[in-house]
Amino acid sequence: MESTAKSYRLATEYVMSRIGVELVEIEDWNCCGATSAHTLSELMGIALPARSLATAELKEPELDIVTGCASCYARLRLAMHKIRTDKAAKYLIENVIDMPYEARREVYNFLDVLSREDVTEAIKGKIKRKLEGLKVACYYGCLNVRPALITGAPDRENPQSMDAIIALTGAETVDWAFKTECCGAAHQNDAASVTRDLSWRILKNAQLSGAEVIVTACPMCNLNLEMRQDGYRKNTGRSSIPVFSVSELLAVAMGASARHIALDAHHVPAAKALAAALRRSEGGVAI
Amino acid sequence: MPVEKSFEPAIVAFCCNWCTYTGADLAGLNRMKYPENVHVIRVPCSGRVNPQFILRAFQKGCDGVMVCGCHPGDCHYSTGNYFTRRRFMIMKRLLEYNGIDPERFHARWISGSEAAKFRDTAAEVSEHVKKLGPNVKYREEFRITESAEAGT
Amino acid sequence: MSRIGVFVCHCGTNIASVVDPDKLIAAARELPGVAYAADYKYMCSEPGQQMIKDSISEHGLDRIVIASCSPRMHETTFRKMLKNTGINPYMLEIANIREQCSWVHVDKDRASEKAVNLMRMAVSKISKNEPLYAQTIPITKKALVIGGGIAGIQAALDIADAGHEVVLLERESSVGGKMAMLDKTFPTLDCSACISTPKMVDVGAHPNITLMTSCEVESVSGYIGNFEVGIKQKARYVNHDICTGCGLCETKCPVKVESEFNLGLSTRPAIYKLFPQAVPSKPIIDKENCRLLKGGKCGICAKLCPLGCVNYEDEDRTITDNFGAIVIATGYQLVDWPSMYGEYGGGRYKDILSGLQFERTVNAAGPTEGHIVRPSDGKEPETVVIVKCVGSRDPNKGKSYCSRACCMYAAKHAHQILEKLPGTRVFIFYIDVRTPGKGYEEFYDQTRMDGAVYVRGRVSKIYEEEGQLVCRGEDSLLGEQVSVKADMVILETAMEPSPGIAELTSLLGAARDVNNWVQEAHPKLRPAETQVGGVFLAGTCQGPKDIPDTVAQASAAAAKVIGLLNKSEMETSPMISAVERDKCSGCGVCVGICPYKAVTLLEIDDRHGAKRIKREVANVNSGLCQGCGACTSACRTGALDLLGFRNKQILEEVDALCL
Amino acid sequence: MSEKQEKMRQCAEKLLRDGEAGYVIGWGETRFDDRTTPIFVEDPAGAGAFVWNEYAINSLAKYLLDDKYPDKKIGLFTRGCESRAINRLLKDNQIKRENVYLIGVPCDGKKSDRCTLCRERNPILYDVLLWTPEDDPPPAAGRFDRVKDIEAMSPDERYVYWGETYDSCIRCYACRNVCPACNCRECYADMSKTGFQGKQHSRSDNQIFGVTRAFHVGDRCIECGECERVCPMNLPIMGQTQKILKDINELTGEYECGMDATSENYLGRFDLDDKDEFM
Repeated sequence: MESTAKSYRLATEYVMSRIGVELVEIEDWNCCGATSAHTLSELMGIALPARSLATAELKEPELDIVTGCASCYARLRLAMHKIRTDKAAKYLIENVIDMPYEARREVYNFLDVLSREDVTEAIKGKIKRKLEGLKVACYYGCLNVRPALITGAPDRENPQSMDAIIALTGAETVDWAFKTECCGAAHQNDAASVTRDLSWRILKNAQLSGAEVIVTACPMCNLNLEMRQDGYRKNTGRSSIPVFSVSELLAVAMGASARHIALDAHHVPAAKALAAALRRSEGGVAI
Repeated sequence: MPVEKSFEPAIVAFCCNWCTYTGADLAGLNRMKYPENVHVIRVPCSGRVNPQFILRAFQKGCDGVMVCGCHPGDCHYSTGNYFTRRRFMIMKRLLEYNGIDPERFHARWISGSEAAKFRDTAAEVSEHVKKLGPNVKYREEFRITESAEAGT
Repeated sequence: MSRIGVFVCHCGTNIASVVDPDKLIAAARELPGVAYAADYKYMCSEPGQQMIKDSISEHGLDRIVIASCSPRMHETTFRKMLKNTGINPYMLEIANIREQCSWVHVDKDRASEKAVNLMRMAVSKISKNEPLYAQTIPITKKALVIGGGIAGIQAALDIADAGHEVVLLERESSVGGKMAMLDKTFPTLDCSACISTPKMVDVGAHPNITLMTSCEVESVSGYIGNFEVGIKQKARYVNHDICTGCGLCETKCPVKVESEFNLGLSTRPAIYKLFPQAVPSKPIIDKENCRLLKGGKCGICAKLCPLGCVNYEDEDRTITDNFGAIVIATGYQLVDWPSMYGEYGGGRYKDILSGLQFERTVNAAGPTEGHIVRPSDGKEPETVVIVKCVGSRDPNKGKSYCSRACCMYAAKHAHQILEKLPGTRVFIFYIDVRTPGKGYEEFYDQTRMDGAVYVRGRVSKIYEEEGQLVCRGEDSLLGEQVSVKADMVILETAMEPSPGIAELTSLLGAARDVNNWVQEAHPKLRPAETQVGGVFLAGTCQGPKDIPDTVAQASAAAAKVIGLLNKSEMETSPMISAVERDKCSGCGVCVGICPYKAVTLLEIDDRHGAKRIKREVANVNSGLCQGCGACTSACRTGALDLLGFRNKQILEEVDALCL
Repeated sequence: MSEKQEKMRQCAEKLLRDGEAGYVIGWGETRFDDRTTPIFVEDPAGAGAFVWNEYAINSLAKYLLDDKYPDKKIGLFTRGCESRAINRLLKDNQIKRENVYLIGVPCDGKKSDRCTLCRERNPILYDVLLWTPEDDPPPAAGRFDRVKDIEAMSPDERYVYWGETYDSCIRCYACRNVCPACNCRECYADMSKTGFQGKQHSRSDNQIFGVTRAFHVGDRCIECGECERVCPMNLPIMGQTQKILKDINELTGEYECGMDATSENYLGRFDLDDKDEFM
């Protein structure tokens, strides 16, 4: 969030401060192990996120936990679920992290928070300009919805929560088939071709379904979809497609300037698509 | 009261004809082994087991009592064992409240195919009851004297 | 004093090698009431039985204890044997010293000791036995068949041909069921309509069959031989007594709604026949969609009808009738795959058809007149993917069971596509190919020869791209991911019980299995009966099956019904609950506990001191009571007792063990 | 006090004079100042015998079973405890509602231990209410406090507790005779050949009686406390039926008997998802 997803962070902070939500960073948090740790050791894969959650429970016992990353969400949520349902696992984990953890508070992903009725209402009140006619493919990523037992997501194949949020900005969401397909995640490090194929497939279906831009809810997804576009263009002869985080679109609609949320930090030129949409709706307001 | 080392408890198991009795027969068919002290009384349904049978068994000198029937939902008579479940959830608590050791009375669901479960349950109950020694609670008095004598 | 005979069976060495028969005999002779004790190698054999019979007359025995194998094995054998002696068949107890003694114990002394205990328990119990006599109940010679699909049709025809009256009840406005929707039947490919419509016409015309369409079962009371069934005749709004089925009314109806029979692939008016060959061949009005019945202005059909059959005032009626036997033949429906398979688009893509929708498509009488075309654009497909086991064999998604008929109709669909559209590429994704049936494997082989490509693996995702359906999946034989761009996809979805089965079975008191299929009385030996006496099973209400199996089971159920109805009265088991009216205070706790509604409160005349009074007591219906005894344990006074398992008999067993 | 008493007498007199009731059951004076006795008044002129004071202790409802088939209605003064007993008898199909005329008399608590745990002073069921309902007092102790005390003991201690209790039992069956839930035509304990109940005066047979009685009435007990009041040996026997009630409360939630005449008894019905410990 500090480097490659800088614009995601800035935009999120912008949106949340506008609607009066205070985000508190968990003190001394650690990596959740993402998609790698649990393939090495199941216990490590749960203990890592459990440690961050236990710390949060200790320091901020009254606060729920929210994460903007699909992978973190899946791991944190699993740790919470495990602690609540498996006494033996709880005992083991508490021993490993050397901290008590009761999982009293919920773990949410960023979309859950944005979909809360009060939050949606607050956002509605802060929208200053519309991204009229911008065709958006909402990409949820696999781990924001899966596994269903852990996430409790109502629809794993065709979720709707982000579509509803994006609709607030005046943009038009397209019906497409790859909302929850895997982007390849950490395989970009060890098996780049796997990630490449997976990401390209997503980009292609979004474009064929009429999308002008893709919106994500995870820095990793964002990265994978964006970074592979040079090759994508050369290989498929298609044009590239800008990829935003959900916060960025909201921030822009709330009036944030490009500089405000570091829109220039994108690999694929991003500002242009938004500017076009803003022009359409407001007759030439610059971003 | 002194307890004989070789104390062999008397255990009675009320088994429904359609599930547990069949399961016990299957245990035989498969030549499974369990202690000799478990004696089955065949009843058509676990719902036929009147709680007063259990009291009588303890009074007459049984050291352990089992009531076994089909799993809930599998009753041959469709709903008999749902009543059994309620009845003995209450009865077991009442017996314990009156001082009967929890290990002396067991209710279990054992289906016609669960021969191994029948064997394991028989062995388990027998083992527990053996540890507890002869039952004196609720026993007719002259029988208490009798077994006390046998113990010395 | 009773004169008990004790007979110990060696069962070859099965018993005698562990349990010492001599010890049993010696112990038996010491027991009060035992007049004679003997052992033999095989008690159940002809000489063994003869030996018991001889001893009965020789020693004047009046009750018999046999220490042998499980009573579940030979109780009936020995009861039958006693029928021809002077002893009542219920003066018999069996000590199970094989399954529950010699086979499960090793230590010979202790096993023998236990065998003695078991024998003593049986001797004690039998001292309290009493002769029991079976009662007879009359039988109403009329059968009710619920469901007018091929199973119900077959069962009704068989019963009617045997000379008994049958009421065939169907929820829809026509009989025919799912078979009427099919195009051709595997493996012979004869046309489904050609073989089923004559049968439909037969049931419509049979003098012994009363056809009741647009009807549902509303209430059931009574018991085997004597059911009273309340049937709801839903309002048809067309007088079928005078309607000739000319069809004029259908032509001008302004309403167009999705046709149920064509599974949404075409439309129908609000006054309609289910399909052209419907039996009875007369229309009904669909009140949900009729403009006039919904409160609007119309009435065109009434004006058109030359005979004045249309009656918008028609109402639901309840008809009550009595039956001796009931056959459940309510069939199946296909699972609602869109709600289960989001990865297949969840119903968003028009060109994904269910197997049954494809049947309608390929059927010459269907919405496309048999042309295989895509619903989206009416074009013939060049590539078709068939996916099997959709909703079946998939406990995570749908049902864990195999839906049985899909392998064959998938092959049939492939064959039909290749036949009608030569050159089409057909891919069939499968888990296994199961073809257990006459000519089935050969048919599957032929389909592959025709050019269908079988890919072993599940389809993980179907999505639309550039006007085609991309089917992604695994070819588990290659170990690779594959992706097929198809123009049409056919999902061979699982069968599940038709809606309303839960309500119907609970009215009838019949059980259902974990998947909601109606439970047969025994999976192998009584496949066409339910546990409820007089209620039988036919076809797919019991589990997925194909047409030959359905018809076979229907005839089996019919044979059972005929067997029952051929008797003028029947014997019931005498081991049922009995009420001692003197003790009964009429509290009624037993009434709610009986699962068969066999116990009711009955008002009787009695005296209270010098006063003549009426008071209520429990009353057991011997036709309904199945002898579970649940009522007896709830009865505080012990006014209810179970014959054959009386309180005192069971307590004798308990006492004997503790002696 | 006397005003209420007067109302009762007037009501009874009118009922009898109008022929509405054949007789009225209430409380009457005895030779002792601190006792009343149930009386049955047929003559309108005798209605002056009814009293209402702090010694009107006996619950009257069970007397209805002595005259189950009356020619005329039976008038009955009905407080909370009587009305719950009547619901019990109605549910158990022992009396007919049209055979009784219930004169509702809200109770102010009487001088009896059984009234200290009372939670229903006002009649739930009546044909006429003679005066305004009383406030229910805060219970003196928790409903199941004493059951909890016994549960806290070890099995052996519990056996000794009940064993010693039943050692004192003289098997007079007064508890049964007064209990509205004990309404069998013939009690199992009076039968000689059932094998369910030994006749010896031994700890074993006494305890079997105690447990069996508890099980027979446990899910129907209205907690009126009459069984303990009439026990000549002062045995705490309602602790048995209350144990069952406590368990039912814990297994399926709020459960109280005699609050209406239609609810099915706990052991006379079931839920598919009842708690199950017998897996």
